[in-house]
Amino acid sequence: MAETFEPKIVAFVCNWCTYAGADLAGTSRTKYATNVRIIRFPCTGRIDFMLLIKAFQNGADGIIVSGCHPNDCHYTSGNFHARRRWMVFKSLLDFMGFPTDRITFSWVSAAEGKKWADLVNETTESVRALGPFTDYKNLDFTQFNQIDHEGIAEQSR
Amino acid sequence: MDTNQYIPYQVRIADIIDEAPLVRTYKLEFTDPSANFTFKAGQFAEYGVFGEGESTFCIASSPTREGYIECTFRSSGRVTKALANCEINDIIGLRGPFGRPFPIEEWYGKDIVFITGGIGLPPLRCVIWNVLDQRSTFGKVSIYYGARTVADLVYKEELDEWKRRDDVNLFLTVDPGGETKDWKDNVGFVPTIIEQNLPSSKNAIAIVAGPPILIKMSMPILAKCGFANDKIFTTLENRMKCGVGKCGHCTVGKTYVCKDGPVFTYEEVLLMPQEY
Amino acid sequence: MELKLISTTDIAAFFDGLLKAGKVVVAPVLKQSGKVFFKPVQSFAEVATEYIQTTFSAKEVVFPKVEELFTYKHNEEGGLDFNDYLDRIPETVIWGLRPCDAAGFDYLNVFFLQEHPDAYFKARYDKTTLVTMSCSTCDESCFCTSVDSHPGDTKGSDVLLTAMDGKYYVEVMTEKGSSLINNNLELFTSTETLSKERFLAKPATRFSMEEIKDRIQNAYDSVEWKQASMGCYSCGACAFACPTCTCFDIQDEGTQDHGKRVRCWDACALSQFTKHASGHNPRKTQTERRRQRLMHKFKYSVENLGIVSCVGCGRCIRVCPSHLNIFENILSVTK
Amino acid sequence: MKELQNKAAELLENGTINLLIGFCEDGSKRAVPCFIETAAEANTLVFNQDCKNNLSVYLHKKEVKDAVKIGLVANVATLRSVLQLLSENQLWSLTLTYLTVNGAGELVVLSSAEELEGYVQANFPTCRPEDQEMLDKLNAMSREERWAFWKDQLSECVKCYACRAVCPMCYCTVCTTECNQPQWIKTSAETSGNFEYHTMRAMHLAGRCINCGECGRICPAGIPVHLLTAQMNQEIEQEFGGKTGWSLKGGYALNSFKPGDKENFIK
Repeated sequence: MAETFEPKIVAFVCNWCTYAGADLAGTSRTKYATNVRIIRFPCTGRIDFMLLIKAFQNGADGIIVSGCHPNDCHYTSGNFHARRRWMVFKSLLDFMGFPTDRITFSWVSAAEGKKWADLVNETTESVRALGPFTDYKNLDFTQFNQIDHEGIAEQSR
Repeated sequence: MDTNQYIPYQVRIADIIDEAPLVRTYKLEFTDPSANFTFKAGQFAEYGVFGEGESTFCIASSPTREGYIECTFRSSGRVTKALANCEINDIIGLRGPFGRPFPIEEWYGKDIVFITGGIGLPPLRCVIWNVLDQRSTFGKVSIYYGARTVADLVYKEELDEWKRRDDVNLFLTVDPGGETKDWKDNVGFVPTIIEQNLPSSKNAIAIVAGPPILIKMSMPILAKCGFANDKIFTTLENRMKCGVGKCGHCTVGKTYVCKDGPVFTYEEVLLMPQEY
Repeated sequence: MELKLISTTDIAAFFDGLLKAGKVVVAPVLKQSGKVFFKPVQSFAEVATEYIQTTFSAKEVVFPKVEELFTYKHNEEGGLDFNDYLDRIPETVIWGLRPCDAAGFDYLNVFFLQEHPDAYFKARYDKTTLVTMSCSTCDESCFCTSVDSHPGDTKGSDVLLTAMDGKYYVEVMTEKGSSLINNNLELFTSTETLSKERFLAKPATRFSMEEIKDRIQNAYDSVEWKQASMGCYSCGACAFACPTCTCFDIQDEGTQDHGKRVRCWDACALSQFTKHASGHNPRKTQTERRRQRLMHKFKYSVENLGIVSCVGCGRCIRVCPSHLNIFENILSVTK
Repeated sequence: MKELQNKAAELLENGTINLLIGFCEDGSKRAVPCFIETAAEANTLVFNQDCKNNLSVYLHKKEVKDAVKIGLVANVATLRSVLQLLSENQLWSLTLTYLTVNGAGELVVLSSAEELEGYVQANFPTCRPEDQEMLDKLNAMSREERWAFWKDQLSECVKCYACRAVCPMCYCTVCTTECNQPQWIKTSAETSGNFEYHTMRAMHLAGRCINCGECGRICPAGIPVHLLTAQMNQEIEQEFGGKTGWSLKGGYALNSFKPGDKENFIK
């Protein structure tokens, strides 16, 4: 496997600010890393923490969560609620030993195309440095299924 | 013979018919022509959408029509919704046939009365066609079938065909309020329609399938007609996972619906705890 | 049946012999939480010695909590390739299970192999040898003597070891057991029949199957079920700890393109167990669900297979969050 | 004990309550939850150190709710969970009477939500020392050590959902674990699925858990799952203030916000 590792980054972004910010980055022809897959939400307040776990489970190496700056929420308070929730969620993951440095939280407004591009580039680089995320995949080794799991996993790719 | 009953056959969706809102019929063909799949009327199978799981329904086509099987389902849960999203030529998994079929051979020469409602017709359709394809071996055939609304009737073309045939008595009905302007058949609940057109119980067999309320309301009427409990057949539906009497989901008391049923006489049903 | 003796000092050598022969040895291991679990072990030193009963039963070896039935993958012809691993199951020895657990295997064997034999169970069971250890201690949850068993019962075991001052009395019950002994024959000496009685625990007899057998027939309609199930929180702990509970769920994990189909334990006490997609639930109250579980153990399995599927290990009593007591329940509903 | 039995009998006799949820001893002398409907049965009641179950969870059970006027024999943790449930607008359809024994061994009868609030605030429990010790130990570990710790622990989970079943705060009629469109939580008890489940559980209880510790105590596999929610509680208390199960108007920390909340983790 001589290929270099290209991290898969999933970005959960709010429709009103960050998505528009990413749009701006696009229309301004700002170049940024292509590793990111953007998923648009109505509001950061709508992003369920289970989505993040599911993203990691399905092979994401890093995650960006981004929305409007405080006081700029289209729905007034969605990002304030989200902020509390992310703080708690981050410390829970940390307490469980999950590598929280793979999750980046950020506020990016519709005018901050440049910030978005930088955010993606920085995150991609930091996740690249961390390497592929394998902790989660390594969880599933059922003790009595003592069989060639790796082999099966390979075949089913 | 492959003894691993958990490995499914692969079947290709050859045709899709929209029967009613959310109800579809799939015609399925085996991708492996050597698959030696034989079944009897009343048996069921596990239909699987890979990545979503398996769901249980009766085989709706008659064993007398070989080379394909058909299934009719209402999209309601995770698997059936995924199944409803399939397209022609998609491959799905099929395990079966499972369960005890209707004892059709024992009915030769007898009158057959079918009573069913809504999505209860598909499990009986295989019996109906089985009987009609061997028409001369049976006595009179009557079918009582109703649905909530005209749109909810399934197999509309076949209903028309049965109606045209003079060797079948078809009593079609829709629930009050469910009729349309050009609806010419009965309006009223199925039990009411049976009462108005009482079948003869002499040398006859009754087969009831449908929602629990239909079964509950039809039984006293059939009893009034003189049907003995062992001459009334029904097919139970329970949540199932394995289909072979192992997983335990379908148990009613000591009975595993999947291997001891799904076809039971009413006499057997009465012996079970009322947990179905 | 062969009878042998082995000295306590040689038992580790016997154990090492099994490992050296390349077998996976699953034995009770004491974990930090103070609970004992069956785990594959690498040396005799890991094996727990002081335990009355393991938390979960040894059924996990032949009926794992999560079992991959097969993996599937789309191939280029548009169909799917299936891959199971029935031929890759290793030779396994379960070491130090209790006679009640072994009796549970007796039931599992009959249940899984009747009518539609279960290929996965069979593949695992055929490669599994049970080296059972008689009980010298018991607690108030144990009631094996009530269900026609006892702490030195050989039912289901391939080899039964009973500790007797400085030595083990070895009862070799089956071919599988013999082959284990024959591989290490120099460690064993032959013996006459010895009486184990003195070295066995004496669990209290709570009832006798003789008296329950008839009275359970009408137990379904007992008014006591409500009281017997009021405390039930509707979790699945009892079923998951039980050596004879066999209910499972089949689930797909993966995408339409590739993934695996697994079966995993399920429990009749969970409210979703019988729930239809339509929302209809045949057993919607806990009373009905608890009744199903107990009636299955003591009545239905007798009618279907001729075996009482409760082995009296007492695990369900130990793990129950509200301390529901199966033998007290059975006594109250058969009053 | 006699006092408790007499009081319970009196309340059942005069119709203040129709049903009493308390503890009695089973054949093996263990304290088990019991449901008493007549004064005559009240003499089986016990209340001692072994009475650990949080009986407030039964208040969600339909058969219990039907009784409407209910007495609850409770320790402080249980009272605290009732208080939190009331603050989440649960249980108001019931008329509840609480029987408890205070630190001095005296019987205390509380018959209104306000009395309950007062009693709980005056006897507010602190984190159990053994839990605090474990939390400190875990927090002192490196991330990798914690991951290894939880991986080892969660591999034992069989998903019996006993932790959910005994939790008075888990009163949803349909749990996320039961949603299968999409399948949020794997049904099978593989470690990754267990990780999802316990993360989900801890998040849904963050700021609501009243630290009764039941989930960890009864876990058949001996997993200290209560540490997850206990840790969450401490973090939330520290960051946002307020205690769970402290007052009738306590609310829920993740349901509210302050503009000045911490955000140093956000770029």
